[in-house]
Amino acid sequence: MSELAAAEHGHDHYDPEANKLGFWLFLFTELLLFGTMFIAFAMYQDMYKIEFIEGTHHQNIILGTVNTIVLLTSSLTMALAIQALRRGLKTLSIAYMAFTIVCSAGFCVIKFIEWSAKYHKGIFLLNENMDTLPKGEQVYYGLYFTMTGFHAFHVLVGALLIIWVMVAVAKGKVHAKRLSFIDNVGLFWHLVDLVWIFLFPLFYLIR
Amino acid sequence: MSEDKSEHIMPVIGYVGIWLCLIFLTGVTVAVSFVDMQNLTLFTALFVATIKSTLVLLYFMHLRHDQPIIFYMILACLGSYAVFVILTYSDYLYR
Amino acid sequence: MIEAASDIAREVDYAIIVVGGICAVFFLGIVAFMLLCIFKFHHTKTTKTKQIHGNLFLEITWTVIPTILVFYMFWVGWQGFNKIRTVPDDHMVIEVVAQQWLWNLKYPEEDIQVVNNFHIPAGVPVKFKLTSLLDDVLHSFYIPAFRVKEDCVPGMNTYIWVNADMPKNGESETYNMFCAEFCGKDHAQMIGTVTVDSPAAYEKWVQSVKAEANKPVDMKLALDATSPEVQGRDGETLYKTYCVSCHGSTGMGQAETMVPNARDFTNLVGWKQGNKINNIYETLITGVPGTEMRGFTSLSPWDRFAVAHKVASFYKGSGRQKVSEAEAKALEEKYKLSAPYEPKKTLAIDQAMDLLLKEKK
Amino acid sequence: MNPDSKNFYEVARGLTSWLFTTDHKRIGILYLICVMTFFVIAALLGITIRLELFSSNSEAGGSLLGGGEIYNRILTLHGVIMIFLFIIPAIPGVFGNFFLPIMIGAEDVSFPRINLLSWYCYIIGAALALFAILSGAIDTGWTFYVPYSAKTGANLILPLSAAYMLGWSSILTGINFIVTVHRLRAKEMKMFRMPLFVWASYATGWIQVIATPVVGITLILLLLERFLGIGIFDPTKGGDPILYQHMFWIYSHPAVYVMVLPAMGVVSEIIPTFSRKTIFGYSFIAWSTMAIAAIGSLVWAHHMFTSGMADESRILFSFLTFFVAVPSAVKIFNWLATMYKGSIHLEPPMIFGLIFVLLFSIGGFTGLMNGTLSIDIHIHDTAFVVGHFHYTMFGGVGVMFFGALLYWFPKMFGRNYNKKIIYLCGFLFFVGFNMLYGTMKWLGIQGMPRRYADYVPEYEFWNRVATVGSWVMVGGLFLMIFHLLYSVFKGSKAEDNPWEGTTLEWQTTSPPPLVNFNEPPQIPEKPYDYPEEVKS
Repeated sequence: MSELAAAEHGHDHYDPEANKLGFWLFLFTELLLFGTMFIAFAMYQDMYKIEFIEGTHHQNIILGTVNTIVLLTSSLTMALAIQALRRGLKTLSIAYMAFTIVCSAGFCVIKFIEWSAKYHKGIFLLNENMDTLPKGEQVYYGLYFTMTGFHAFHVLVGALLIIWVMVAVAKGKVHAKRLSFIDNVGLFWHLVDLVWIFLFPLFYLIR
Repeated sequence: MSEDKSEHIMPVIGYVGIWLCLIFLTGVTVAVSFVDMQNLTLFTALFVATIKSTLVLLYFMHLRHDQPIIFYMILACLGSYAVFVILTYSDYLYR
Repeated sequence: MIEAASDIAREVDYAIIVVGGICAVFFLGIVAFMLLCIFKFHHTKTTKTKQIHGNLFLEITWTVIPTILVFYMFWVGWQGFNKIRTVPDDHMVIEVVAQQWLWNLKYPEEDIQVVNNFHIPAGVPVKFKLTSLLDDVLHSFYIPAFRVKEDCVPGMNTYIWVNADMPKNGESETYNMFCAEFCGKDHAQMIGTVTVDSPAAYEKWVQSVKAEANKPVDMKLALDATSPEVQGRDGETLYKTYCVSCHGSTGMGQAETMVPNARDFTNLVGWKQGNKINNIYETLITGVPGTEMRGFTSLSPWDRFAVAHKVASFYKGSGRQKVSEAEAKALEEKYKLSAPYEPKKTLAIDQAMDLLLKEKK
Repeated sequence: MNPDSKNFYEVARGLTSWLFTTDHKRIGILYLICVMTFFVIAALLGITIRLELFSSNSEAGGSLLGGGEIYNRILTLHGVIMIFLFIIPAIPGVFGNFFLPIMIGAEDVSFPRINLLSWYCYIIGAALALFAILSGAIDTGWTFYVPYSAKTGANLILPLSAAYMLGWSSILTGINFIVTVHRLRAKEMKMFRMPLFVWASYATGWIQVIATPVVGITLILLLLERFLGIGIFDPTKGGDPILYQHMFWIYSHPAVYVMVLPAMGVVSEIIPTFSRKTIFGYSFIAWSTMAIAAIGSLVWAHHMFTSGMADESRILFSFLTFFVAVPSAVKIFNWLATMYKGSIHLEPPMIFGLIFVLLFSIGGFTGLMNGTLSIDIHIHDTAFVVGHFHYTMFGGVGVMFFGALLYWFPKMFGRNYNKKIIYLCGFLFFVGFNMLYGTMKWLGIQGMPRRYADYVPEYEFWNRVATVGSWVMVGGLFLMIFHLLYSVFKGSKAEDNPWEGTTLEWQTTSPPPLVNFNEPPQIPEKPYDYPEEVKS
């Protein structure tokens, strides 16, 4: 303890449990961030039941379902990537992660298709056509674009993080004995999945 | 400080099984949404979503094999969130 | 304590005394005990200490006693609150629509509208239905003498009620009324007065407001700024109530008041809806769509002309065109200005709000 | 003491050694410099508000600032800076960072680099806030209520992003504290042997993590509302302004416990130390800390009793609100009982601790009046609430921030200050404080609304008293700040344990070495262990 020569980075030791705990606490903030928007959704759903159902009828349920499956699959491959690395299978792990990124790209593309379809129908933020809709529907679309937008943003950030981890694994900085980074990115990715599990039925299925 | 416990490694088949469950539940919830059930629609949709998220939490996010403290922390977090929802709703219910 | 002018006000004062009294007793106890410790156990007096780690009995006692007391306080507050929120059946209604920064008060039963300063009869429960203009901001209707307050929320209806005491002089008594929810620049000027009248005085007041508001308009006199009818209306004061917060006391608008896009009355260029007296008159009803300018529907026609002339007076040149015969006629017909008074059906408050908004659009 | 061991100031010098430090003590000092600066700025703004209110505008020359426009901006800045840049980060940022690891016998927090990041978030937030001041400031009040905040012409993006960044700073600090307490306690340091300040910081950490994101997203939604018109808070599109208030207060009410819990933690350190007596009811205080954190999250809508919320909901929230009073009362009784049969030393930190107990009790008691439904309908949104808020936040947290600074000053800087000057400052502060905020409560009962740039002439006399009080109070405070600043450089050298404290920070040198302890500290069985016969 009294070794002063060890400069300040000397404090920095690897503690996977602390890392996990800290990252979970961070995930709580993400949960509550989305949770707050869900509160807004729930209250307005209660106030404008009919308008919200009307809004749901304009959603493309097939694209929504496909997107759900894509995201669930990416979650699986991410979990498998971590499991592979834990067993020391570096190449397999990288391959799984590459597949995860492909899935996330697919998710974003489908999302883009959905949004642009709405855009062409004149349903978009700042579009004058929106003012002609009934009050509750305007709120529905406001929430739809905000919440799915936030979620898509998280997908993008998650994909970038996975790319980062891939590089770290390839360079050997993250390996079977030092898993915190990939573990935590995995947790983040599953959280993104978790949020979608609730977004999907609320925006597409309550008919 | 870094007591790296030999952690439980779930086999690949286990993960795939969970994934199949999730896909199946997605199918169920989509199918059910075409049935007109009035007030139950919201409830079933949320119920299925809760099961799905529990699966993700327990297996993909390893909660089942982690230290219990994380589990309790999540309970605390979700508990406070539930309270936020209920108390906010108390306003909208009576307004 | 300020004057309490209703039963509810006295009820609230009673609660303040009860809760405040309990708190004061506890606070004095805390101070006394603290002083006792400081003097008795000061280190110059004693170096012997007794290391007490706790005492379950004491802990439970001083958990349970405050719990019981706060329950009691809650109960006191709840009882008072129930009285504040339960309106007796035989009440009269006043509809309040707040906007930045004045109060429109509408008496549907009497069919009159006033701004900021209003009267209520003593001994009659009065329910105030509160809201703000749909595209306005939050305000809060607060009369300290009655100890009541409630926010005016755009798109929502809230209420309070009062049952005022008979004025001490048997005639009328005036109290302050404030906006208590922060609403912007002139929040502190959004104040008015409520005058509690004896029934006779109240009836007299209603009649005088009615007579004012429904005086038929002679277009010729109305369009002449120097006519005694226009001069007799205090255009200066009306301007201060309705216009000064955005357009300023010299009429310079944006240049003077920091309100973006507020019209400068001292030049004639760029008036969106025309700058003749009849145009100004109409703008005072409809507002200017897409801007902060609102219609002021509670102005009486004569007062509206007085305001229009006041606004016009800021331009000192001679470039303003006269209103033609035809235009005067059109205005007269559109708003039935010369028709004698007929009691009209009143609108429900939310309809009125929607109308106001539609007019703006 | 190891003679050749350097303290943490001496191991490295130069600006970069501070800006890129990961040492929790240095980060604490960085926070101290920042929060002090902003405290002075915001206090000056507060003085300006009081000057404007010195006389009613109906008199000639009555308006100093020329009306509501500028007044509202100054009022908002005073609130935003005091809340987001001073009170919230003050005690956790400075003393939590500096002493939490030392008190549990750790070398540092769990994530030193994230700790530094949290300071940078704070600095970015502060820079945005300063930039907002220069670009004209906003006039919405620190609560940013919609629809006004969605409509006002002022530039909202800067202050809102400032608040957002400061939220992140707060979250990161909270995460660090929780993980540090769970992972880095010294071996014998059981949870129920931790000093109460650590308990308070731990509970605070939880509120920061759970509640702060709520306001973060609320502010983002408000920005989206302004720039993209999403309609969530816009009544013309079907939005509900009251939902904003719910979302805002879900965070901002627990935030007052983020502020006040650490202050209570500091009092729980100071009172046993200066009574030379173990704390009375350790576990009750620890549990009441957690109870306040938990119950405090359930009571937010008592800020909305006149907002147009459902009546049933108001009753429910009033009921819940009263429960927060109980653990707070338990704490106060325990502190008083701790003084009983001790050997009391009225050193400056103890004086501030007692001022805290007095002012915070008044704040708490008037809080009960606010919580009582019928009374609140009358005094809501009046000067009474402003007075109440300042009694708890300033008389409570602000006082204890200075109390903590006086208590740990010798440890942090290795210097002493002149006690006589501090006694004088404490006296001026106490008198001025009550003149200022006590008067405000009286004005509120008389019905003077808050956030008024002007008032009807009836209220003039008491407003003048309040303004004079503000001069006395700020005079005392500024004198203290300048004296402490002077003492940092010129004070006499301090001992390692000037107050005969028993917690771990007093076992190390003043100031501590980089790794906090030169020899492994002795972990006591009980955190405040005093003998029955103490030195005079």
